[in-house]
Amino acid sequence: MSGIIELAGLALVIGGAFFFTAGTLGLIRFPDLRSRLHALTKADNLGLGMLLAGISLLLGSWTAAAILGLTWILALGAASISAHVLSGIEARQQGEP
Amino acid sequence: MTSPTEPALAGIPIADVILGMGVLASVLCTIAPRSRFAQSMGLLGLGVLTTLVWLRLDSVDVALAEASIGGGILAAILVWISTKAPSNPSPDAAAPTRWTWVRPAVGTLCAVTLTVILSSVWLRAEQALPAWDASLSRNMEATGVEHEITGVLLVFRFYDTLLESAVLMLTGVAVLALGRGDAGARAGVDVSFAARPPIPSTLQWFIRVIAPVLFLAGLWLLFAGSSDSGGAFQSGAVLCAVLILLRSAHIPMVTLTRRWLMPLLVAGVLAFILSALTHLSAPFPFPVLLGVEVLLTLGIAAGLYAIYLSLENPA
Amino acid sequence: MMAAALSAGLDLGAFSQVQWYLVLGTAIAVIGAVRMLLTRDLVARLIALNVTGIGSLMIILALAARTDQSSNSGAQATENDPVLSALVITGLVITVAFTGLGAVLIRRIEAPPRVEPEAESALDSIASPDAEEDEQP
Amino acid sequence: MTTTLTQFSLAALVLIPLLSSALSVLASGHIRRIIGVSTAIIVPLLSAPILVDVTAGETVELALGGFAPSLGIALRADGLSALFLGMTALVGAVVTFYAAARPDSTGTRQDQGSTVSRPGHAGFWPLWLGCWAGLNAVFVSGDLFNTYVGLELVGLTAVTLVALGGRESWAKALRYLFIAVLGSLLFLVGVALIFSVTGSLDILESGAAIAELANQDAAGLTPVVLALCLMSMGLALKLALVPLHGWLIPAHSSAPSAVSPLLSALVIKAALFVLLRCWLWVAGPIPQLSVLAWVLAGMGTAAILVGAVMALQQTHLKPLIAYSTVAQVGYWFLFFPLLMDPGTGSLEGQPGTELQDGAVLAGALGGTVALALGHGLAKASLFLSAGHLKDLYGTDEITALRGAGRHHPMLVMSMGLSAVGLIGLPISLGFTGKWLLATSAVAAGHYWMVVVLVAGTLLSAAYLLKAVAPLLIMSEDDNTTVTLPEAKVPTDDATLTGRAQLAPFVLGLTTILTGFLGVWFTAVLEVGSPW
Repeated sequence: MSGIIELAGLALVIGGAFFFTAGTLGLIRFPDLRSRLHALTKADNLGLGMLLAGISLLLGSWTAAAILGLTWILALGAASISAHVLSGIEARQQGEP
Repeated sequence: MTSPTEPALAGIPIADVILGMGVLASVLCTIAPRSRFAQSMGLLGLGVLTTLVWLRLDSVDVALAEASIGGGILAAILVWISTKAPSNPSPDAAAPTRWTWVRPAVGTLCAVTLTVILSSVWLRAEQALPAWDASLSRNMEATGVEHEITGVLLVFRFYDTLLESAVLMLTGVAVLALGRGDAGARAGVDVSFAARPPIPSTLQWFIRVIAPVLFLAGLWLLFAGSSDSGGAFQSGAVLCAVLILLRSAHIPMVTLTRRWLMPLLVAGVLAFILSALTHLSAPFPFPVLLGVEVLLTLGIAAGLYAIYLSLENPA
Repeated sequence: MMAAALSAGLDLGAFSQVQWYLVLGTAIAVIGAVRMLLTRDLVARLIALNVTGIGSLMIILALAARTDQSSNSGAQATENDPVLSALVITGLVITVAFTGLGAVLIRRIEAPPRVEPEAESALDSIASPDAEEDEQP
Repeated sequence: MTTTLTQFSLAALVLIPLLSSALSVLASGHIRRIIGVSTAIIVPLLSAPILVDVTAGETVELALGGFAPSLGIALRADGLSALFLGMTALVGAVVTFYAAARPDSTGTRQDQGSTVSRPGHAGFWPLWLGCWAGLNAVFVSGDLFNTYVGLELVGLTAVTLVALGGRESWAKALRYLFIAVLGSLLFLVGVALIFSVTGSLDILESGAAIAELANQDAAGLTPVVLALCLMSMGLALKLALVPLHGWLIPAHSSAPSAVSPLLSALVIKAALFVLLRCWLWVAGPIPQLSVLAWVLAGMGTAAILVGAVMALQQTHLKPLIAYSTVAQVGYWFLFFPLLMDPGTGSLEGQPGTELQDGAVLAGALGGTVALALGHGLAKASLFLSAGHLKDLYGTDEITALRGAGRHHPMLVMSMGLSAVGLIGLPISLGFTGKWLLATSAVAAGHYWMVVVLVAGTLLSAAYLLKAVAPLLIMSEDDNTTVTLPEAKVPTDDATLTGRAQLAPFVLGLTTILTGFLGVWFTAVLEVGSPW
C-alpha cells in the first residue's frame, strides 16, 4: 500500500515540476503581457497544487496536507490578484498613450 | 542533514553545488546592472535563494527570519527607493571615464585574489567544537522553553537580544527624527497623513480579506516559538507586513498610528530592561519571558513600520 | 599562485558541504565589499552592503552546521548549533535596521528640498519600472 | 547568588541609559532635557563603585542570567574598561549639561508646516542616551559577539546624530553609515574566524584557547592571524586610520556643535577599546602578528604626519580639529611593534634599569591609554568651544573670529588648555601618555618611536597655535577695534550661553589636572592585564 502512495506522490511531484517548466517557457516565449500572465498563473498554480499534493502524500500526515492546502489557497489568491492588477495597469496604459 | 547516500561531487552534495551556483549567479546579477530597479529585484531574488541555503544548512528559524525580514520588509524598502528614482541619473553613469572597463576589472581581480586567500585559510583551519554543547542541553530545562534557539535568544544570551531590540527601537526613533515635524513625542508620526498612492479596488478587497489570515499567521509564529521554530523577530516582521498592506489599502489607521506607534516602539525594550534589571543573575520565569516576547514582537513590528512610514513620505 | 592555493585547499580530504558554504559566504562577502567600495551610486552601495551582510551571515551559519557534521561521534545527529543560529538572526535584524536607515537617508537626500507632500499616483511609476520617470508629475 | 552593588552597577551602566533613552522617546522636548540631565548625573555615580573596586585590585565580573560565560554572556570590568568608563562618564556628563543648557546646539529641524529650518532637535536626546548605553556596553562586554552588537548600536546612533545637522549633513552621515557597517562586518567575520578556531565567544576563554594553541603548533595560528588582520582593518575603518580617514572630516565637522565632541572624543574610542581587547586579551603577543603590528605602526606614523599637514592647510576651525583627530589616532597605533618584542635588551649595561618583564608592556599600554583618554578630554573641550563660536557668530572661519578672546575669555582659555593637552605639553594627560610611551620605547630599543613622537608634538603645536592664536591677538596692523560678525544669539538667554561656556572650561581643566595621574594609570591597568 505505502509503495503505491509513494509512487503516486513522486508522480505528482514530477508532474508539478513539468507544469512549472511549461509556465516558465510560456513566460519567455509569449509576446505580450496578457498571454504571459495567462501562462504564468495557469501553469504555475496547477504545478504548485500538484507539487504540494505530492509532498503531502510523501509526508503522509494529514496536518501537513492541511497546512500545504492553506498555502496553496493563499498562493492562488495572491497570483490571481496580482495578475488582475498588472493587466489592469496595462489596460489603462494601453488606453492612455 | 546530508544523508551519505546523497549524490556528491568531491564530497559536496549536488543540490548544494547547484544552489551555490544559483546564489553566486543571483549575486552577480544583483551587483552588475546599473538601473536601480534591476538591482533591487536581483537582491530580492538573492533573498529567496539565501532562504533556501539556510534551509539546506538545516536551520528553519533563520530561514523564516530571512524570508520574513530579508525578503518581505526589504522588498517594501527597496520598492520605494528604486521606483522613486531621482531626476538626475546615478553618479556612476554621469562620469563615463575613458576606460570604463578598468573599474570592473580591478574589482574582479581584487575579489578573486581575496576570495582565494580567505578560503584557503578557511579550508586549512582545523575547526574546534563549541564548548557549550553539553552545558546547553543541561540548562535547557531551566529556561522553561523547549525550542533551543528561543531559549538561547531569550534566556542564555538575552543581553544580545536586548541590545539588538534597542538597535531596532533606535532605528525607528532615528528615521522618525529625520522626518519633518518638531521631533517631539510624535516626531514624524503626522507624516502618516500624507497622500497615499491609489490602488485598484480588487487589491483593496483582497488585502481586507487576507489581513486577518496573515495576522493570525504572525501570532501563530510568535507562540510557536516556544516549542518549534518561530519567535519574536519572525512574527514581528509578519505583523509589520500586515500593517504595510493595510496602509497601502487605505484602511484608516491614522489615529491608531498617532496614538500607538511610539508607545509600542518603546514598550518592548522598556519591559526587557526592567525584567533584566530585576533578574540579573537568575533566569527569567516563564510569564515574564512570554510578556517580554509579546511586547518585543509589537516593538519590532512598530520599528519596521516606522521605517516604512518615513520611506513612503520623506517629506 | 591561485591554482596552488586552491589545490592546497582541495586536497584537504573530502570537501564537505560546510566548507563549500564557507567558501561561498566568503566569496559573496568579498564581492559585496569590493562592489560597495568601487561604486558611487548610493542605492548600489546600499545593496552591495546588504550582499556583504548576507555573505558574512552565511559564514557564521556554515560554522553552525559544521558542529553537527564533524562531530561524527555518531551519538546523536544533533540539529545545528542553536547559539550560532541565534547570532545569525540577531545579525540579520541589525542588517535590516541599517538598510532601513540608509534607505531613509537616501530618500531624504534625493527628495527635492521643499516639495509639498507628493500627491501624484505612484501607481504609474510602479507600472513602468524601467523608465526612470521624473518625480514631478 | 545575590549580585553585589558593583555587579549591579556593571549591568546598570548599560541598562539605565537605555531605559532613559526609551523613556525620553515618549516625553516631549522639555522633559527630554530633564531625563538627559538626570541620566548624566546617575551614570558617573554608577561608574564610581566600579572604579573603586578596580583600583582596589579585583576585576568585577557578572555572569548574566546566572549562566557560565561560554553559554551565557559575562560582563567584565578590568583596569582598561574602568578607565574608559570613567572618561566616557565624565565627558558624556559635561557634554550633556552643555546640550541641556543650549538646546540650539543639538541640530536643526524643519517643522511640519514651515520649510525654514530652525536650530535645536529634540531627537538628539534618545539617540545620544542610546549611544551612551552602547559605549558602556562595549566597555563592559566580555563576549566578542556582544561587542559587535554594542559597536553596531554606537554606529547607528552616531550616524543619526550626524544626520541631525540638517540637509547638508545627510550625505555625509550616509557615507559614515557605509563605512561603519563595512567595518563592523569585517569585525564580525574576524569573530567567526576566532570562534571557529577556539570554539568559544568569550574573550578570556578564546584568549586562553589561542595561547594554548600557540605553544602547541604554530601552523594552527594562520586563521588567528587572518582574523586579527580582518578585525584590525574593520576597526581601523571605524577609527579612521590614515588611508581610511576620508569619511571622518565631513562627518565630524558638519555634525551639530553638541554632537561633534561626542563623535571625536567617545565614539571612536569604542573601536580603539575593542582593538586593544582583541590584540592583548584575545590574540596575545604571538610572533606571527609582528608583520601586522609593523603595518599598523606605519599607518599610525603616516596618520600623525598626514593629519598634521592637512590640518595646517585648514581655514575653518571644525575641519582643522577633525584633522587633528585623524593625527591623534596615529599615536594610538605606535605601540604595536613594542607589543611584539618588549625585550629590554638595550638596557643591560646601564645601572638601575632592571625592569621586570612586563614593565615595558605596562608602560606602553599605559602611555597609549593615557594618550587616548587625554585626547578624549581635550578634543571634547576643543570641539565644544569651536561649536559654541560657530553657533554664536555663524562661522568658524579663523580669520573672521579674530580677537574673539576679548568677548569670550573663558572659551578661548579652555581652547588653550585643550591645545596644551593635545600637544602634550607637561603636566597634561597627553604629556603623561607621551612620556610613558617614550620611556618604554627607549627601554625596548625602539628609538624610531621617540622621533615620531617629537615630530608629532611639533606639528600638533603648529596647527593648534594656528587655530588658537588669532582668537587672542587683536588686529595685527593697526589697533582699530576688531569687527566681529554680530552675535546671532538673542540677548535674553545670554546667561545660558554664558553658563554653557563652563563645560569646555571644566574639560580643559581636567586635561591638565589628570596629568598627575600617570602612576595611578599604570597601577589600574595592571588589574586584569593579560601579562
